[in-house]
Amino acid sequence: MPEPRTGVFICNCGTNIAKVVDCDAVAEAAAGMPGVVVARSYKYMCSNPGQEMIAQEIGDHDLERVVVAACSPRMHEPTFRRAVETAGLNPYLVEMANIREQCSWVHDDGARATEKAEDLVRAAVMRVAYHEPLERLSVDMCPNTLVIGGGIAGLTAALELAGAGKLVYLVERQPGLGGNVARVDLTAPYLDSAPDILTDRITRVVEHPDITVMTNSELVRLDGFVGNFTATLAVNGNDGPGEERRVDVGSVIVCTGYREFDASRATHLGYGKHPNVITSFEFEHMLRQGRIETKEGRLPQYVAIVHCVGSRSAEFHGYCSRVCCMTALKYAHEVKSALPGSYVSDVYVDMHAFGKGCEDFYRRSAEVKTLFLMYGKGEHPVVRRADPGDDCEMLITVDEQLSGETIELPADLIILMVGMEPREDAESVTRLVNISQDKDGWFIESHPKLDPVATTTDGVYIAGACQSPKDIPDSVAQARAAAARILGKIAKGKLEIDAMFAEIDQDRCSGCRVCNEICPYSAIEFDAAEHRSHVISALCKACGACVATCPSAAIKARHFTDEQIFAEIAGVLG
Amino acid sequence: MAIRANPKLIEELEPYGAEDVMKCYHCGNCSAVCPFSADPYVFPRKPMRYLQMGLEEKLEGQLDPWLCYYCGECSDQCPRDAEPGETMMSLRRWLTSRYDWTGISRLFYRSWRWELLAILLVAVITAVAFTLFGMSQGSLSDYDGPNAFLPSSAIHIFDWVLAAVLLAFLLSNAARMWWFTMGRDKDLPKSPGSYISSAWMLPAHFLTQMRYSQCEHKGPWVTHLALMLSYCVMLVLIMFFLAEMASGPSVDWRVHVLGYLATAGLVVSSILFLRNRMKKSAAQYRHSHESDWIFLSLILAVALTGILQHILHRTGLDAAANVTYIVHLALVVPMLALEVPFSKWSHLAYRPLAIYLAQVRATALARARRGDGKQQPSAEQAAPLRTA
Amino acid sequence: MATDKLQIALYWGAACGGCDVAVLDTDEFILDVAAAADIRLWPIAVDGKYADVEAMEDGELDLTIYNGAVRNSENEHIAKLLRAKSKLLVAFGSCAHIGGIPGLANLTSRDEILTTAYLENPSLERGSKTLPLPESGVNGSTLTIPSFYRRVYKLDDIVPVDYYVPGCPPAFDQVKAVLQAVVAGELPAPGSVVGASERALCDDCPRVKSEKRIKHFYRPWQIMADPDACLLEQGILCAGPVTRGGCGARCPSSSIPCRGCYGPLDGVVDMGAKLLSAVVSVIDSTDPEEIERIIDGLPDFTGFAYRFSAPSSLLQRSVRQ
Amino acid sequence: MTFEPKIVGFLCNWCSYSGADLAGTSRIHYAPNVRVIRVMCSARIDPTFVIKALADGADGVLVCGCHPGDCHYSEGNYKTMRRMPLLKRMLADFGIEEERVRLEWVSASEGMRFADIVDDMTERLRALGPSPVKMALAGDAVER
Repeated sequence: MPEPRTGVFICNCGTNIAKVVDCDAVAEAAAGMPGVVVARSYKYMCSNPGQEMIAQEIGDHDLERVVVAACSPRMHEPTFRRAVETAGLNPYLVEMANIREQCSWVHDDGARATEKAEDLVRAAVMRVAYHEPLERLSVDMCPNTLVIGGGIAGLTAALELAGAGKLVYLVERQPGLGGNVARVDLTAPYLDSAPDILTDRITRVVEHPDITVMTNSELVRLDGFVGNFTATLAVNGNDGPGEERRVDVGSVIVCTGYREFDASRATHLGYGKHPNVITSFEFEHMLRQGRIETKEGRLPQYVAIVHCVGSRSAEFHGYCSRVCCMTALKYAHEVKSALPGSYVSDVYVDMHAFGKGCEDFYRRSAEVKTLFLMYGKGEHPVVRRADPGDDCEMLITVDEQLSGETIELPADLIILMVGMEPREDAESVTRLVNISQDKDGWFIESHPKLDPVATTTDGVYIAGACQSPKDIPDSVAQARAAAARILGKIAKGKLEIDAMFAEIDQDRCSGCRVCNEICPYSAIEFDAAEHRSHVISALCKACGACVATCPSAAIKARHFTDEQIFAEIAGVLG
Repeated sequence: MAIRANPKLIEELEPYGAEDVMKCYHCGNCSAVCPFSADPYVFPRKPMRYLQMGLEEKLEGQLDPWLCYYCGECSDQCPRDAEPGETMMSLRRWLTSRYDWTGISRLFYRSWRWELLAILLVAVITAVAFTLFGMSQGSLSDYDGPNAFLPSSAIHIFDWVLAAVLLAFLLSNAARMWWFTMGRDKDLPKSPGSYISSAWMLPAHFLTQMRYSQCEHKGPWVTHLALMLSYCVMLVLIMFFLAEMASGPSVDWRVHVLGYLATAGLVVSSILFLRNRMKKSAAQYRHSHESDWIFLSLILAVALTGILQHILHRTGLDAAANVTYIVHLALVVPMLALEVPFSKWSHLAYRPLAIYLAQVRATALARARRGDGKQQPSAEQAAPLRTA
Repeated sequence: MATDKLQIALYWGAACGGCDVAVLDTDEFILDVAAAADIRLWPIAVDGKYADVEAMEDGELDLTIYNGAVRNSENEHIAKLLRAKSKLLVAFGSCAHIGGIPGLANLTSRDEILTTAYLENPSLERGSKTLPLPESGVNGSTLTIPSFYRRVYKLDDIVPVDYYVPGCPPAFDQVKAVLQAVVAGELPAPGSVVGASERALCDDCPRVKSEKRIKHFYRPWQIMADPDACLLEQGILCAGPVTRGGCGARCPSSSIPCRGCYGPLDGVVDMGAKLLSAVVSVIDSTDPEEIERIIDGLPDFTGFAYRFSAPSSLLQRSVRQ
Repeated sequence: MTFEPKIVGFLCNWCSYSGADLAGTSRIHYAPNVRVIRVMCSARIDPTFVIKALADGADGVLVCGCHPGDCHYSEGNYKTMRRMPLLKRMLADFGIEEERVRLEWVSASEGMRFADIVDDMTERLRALGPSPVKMALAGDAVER
């Protein structure tokens, strides 16, 4: 076993660690571990003096490896990597032992916590002995971008990128641009006209010299990796045979949007059975035609709006579709202003009015005397035809939560606020661009809070409702965020690729191809002539699945090698 | 069994003052802040919900509005300005019109013009009738004595007749109230015993308004009690000691000391209420229905004409006193004949009655729950009318 | 016995004799060996007694080719003896290298083996309760036989080994190569595996490999395998990917899946675990119940995965003793 | 003194390790018997690691990954899902009790779940006693 000169630094984290773990005892134990030449305990290792101490000790003791026993590496690993780097050590020659989140904060028995901390430090000491200095890779960044989807998010992203002078290819499956926003009349909560918002953008996109718009077209293949993708597009594929076109792009923004829930699945609501039960999009169409009427051409006296159709239910989708509440309130306003004598009721599970201006809008909707009825999450309103003597056409039975009564609500026109769901082709898109879907089918972002538009595939971004139900402002914000991320990378010109990736020892690969199917990112390429597999490092995400699978131990996970982990196992077990 | 919602009902309630109820989004702050809201009478939220949805029969059966004294805390706390206190007030107005089988109450509450017209009409008829009566048997210059223009013996008889008529109206309306809130509900057996054992509440709450005193601000209770007691004292004086009251010009201190106090109470409290309503000094005074103004103005006018008449008589200006008496009667009669059975004054009867019935009902409910074996009733349920 | 001829010994421990046959299978090459070397001990072919070996000086032998595992006290004694007398000790064949087929005994226990062999074997004389004992009294004297160990050891568990020649048995070319290297004095790095590839068997296997997705496992006799495609892809369990090449891929070329006799590659610490990982990672299912059903198609996977390597695995043996 | 089992935990960086960190930030206390080794994905957990831990003296091995369908690397945890059942069968053939190796899905938000799992496993291993593996291997060196 190699025994490089190692320094161990034990952080007290104020008293966060020291009040449970005897840090001095851990330092003492560490001093006796293989290769350790210095072991120190200090109040705050992440502080400037703490980091300087590490740098100082590296110089004083010619340290080749550093172990920091402190918080979770998910917290401060970058900090300590920078710290050792300033002292001239390769940043990958540091290893952390998590003695705070996974020791002092979760145990109260000081002796046993100290014993555990020693084990964790020993594991780190033994592991770091096998660390290798790693260098990050650098590749060129192609400044062109492929935008998939011509809805509000795609249009916005394209304009943003083209506005910075970059080439954009915009592909849209439909014959026209605009997406779902093109089907909407006014927008909530400020009642701006959706066509006004959209028309201007479409015109600018179509006329922009740096944007190539391809409608009736779709992506059929994406090869390469961040900064260096080749996209194969089927252009005008819907009209006849179509032609195949290849474009080089550095980044891809997926803005494929959503589709509305199929209301006929919620059978109790009678969509498709009662002609005057319509979906929100059908009502939008009615609004755009300028006349609210029943199928028989009469003006409705009672208009009922049923929220959460397909959303927030155990039966269909558990999530909230986010835009329907405000859209429903918008309908209340529009109905009340078009038909002042009418009665509007909103049947909802919960009123979600979280956006800017939305709570005011909700209040105003109550002020125009909209009747709000609440039903339970596990329940559903039932629509039936009214009896001959009734002054309405239909009746909705609701177990009303705020009164505890079962209510029959009269209705002449029922609008179903159909929720959003992932498009039927979402899964094929994920395969094409190598991103993932969550359990509901929405595309998964890199980090839900800190990296909301990137994905786990470098260079592929998501914006708009394909990521989760979203309103126009959020979609636009995401589109612009994705564009900004890309412009930042283009501005740098070169891309750094993390030093952590898998590599296949060509002298040991037998070409058995067991690993080929394992890689979720298709980062493993098989060279048929040489009968060898190799990893495209820019595509590799360093999950290590192939490493654990390779029967020849020919694949090495940089920074997570077998030797390193074996040493760690031996270390924790004393 | 599903109940049919009636989105139109709210339109019927609006003239009664329920203009803001649709703003309510049922946070429940109102019920939380109310010192009286407790199971099984959770208000104002629950009656507001019934009203929003237009559950007419449920609303008719509600005693809850009468358990509210409109201290205004709920309206102050409401985040939506849905005016729960005023909604309860409007429900009381609406319920009054529902209890009243003649439809007059509904007419008055929905149109102040009708109410005013009716008052004027009754006032004119009263004035004309009493003038003709006076001229037919007495002298305008005699206030009392054998030649009195309006002899107290005759007026006394008139008072008792009027009282009987009013009582008939009131009792029949109260019976309807009982039917809506108690009798109609066959599912809940009410024991005759609890009707008897709770009967003390009727006079007690009528005379002391002890629940009102448990509201956070005591001022309104004092003023209200003063007005009510003054009215009652004056009623007793007039019904039983009219002769002593009318005789003069000397002052009969045995009765007049009470008369002065009552008059002062009436004047001061009605002025205070009027001032508060004009200044909109608190939540409960922010929204004044026309019936409120009419009622308070009538009280004040009655008191003032009474005082004037009294002074004129004592100063020997009998003719002027008699004219004032006619005016006084022209105000008193509509006040009693119209306000007591058909408008605001009726709450004098309905509120204590509601408190009493609520107690009976709650006892029955507690017994029913106990009988179900589902849960042991808490002390609160056993005596569910919450006192703060 | 001063001579410039190579002094060599061949010995079998717990072995089937196949390795000795493999040496003999070198045909007339064995005559060249005989010409170039004095075979001092080779129980299967040449006369020679343990006492002769015990009489040798340490290091007198140039080379010992030891095949078979270490199963009993005799194996251990001779292994130690030959180690002392020999300059080079070669672990020859799977058994000496990694434990071999006898090593499969490590998945069971000594008691179970003795019970099966001496008490429950249907071919035993009815009522026989005879168990072999290290010492037994016969007619007043004491008869000793080697004691049967609790488990099987590979050779280097007992003595340091200089070279390993894998295979069950090693292929002819390997045998020849080893002997020639010794004769020529061209020795590889100590401790290395001689006469085998640095890559897995798949490198030699002529079958065409493509991406693997397995929905069902088959025993070789259950399907007509495509003669040109990778057996594993067809659901036939094959140890090829995890096994060192060098044998010429004789089994898969004959439509027999590799059984792993050449042992693991450098860097593989546990052959069975690696085979497991490789084989099930490519199962085409994400449903736990379906996965269980699919692996039900791998009866005695442990026996297959450690067919030759149980004593050299991380766990070495079953703990049921 | 009661026997305190030593558990080696292999946790994926994105879900389970974050979940264990969350148990820390939420100050959820659990048994100090687990020693966590971080890997980027549960798919990196070579069955060899589990066996190695047992051979090196662990009384139990806990393998945690993202819930099925939630893998940071799309489908890494499915590999783990496939490996563990056969590994368990294999360990059973070596006479190792089933409870010594456990596979659990722990998301980044399930700090409480992680703590519960560790406590439960510690409890079960305490009842089961020390792992026979290390003893067996040490015994072989002394007595053949």
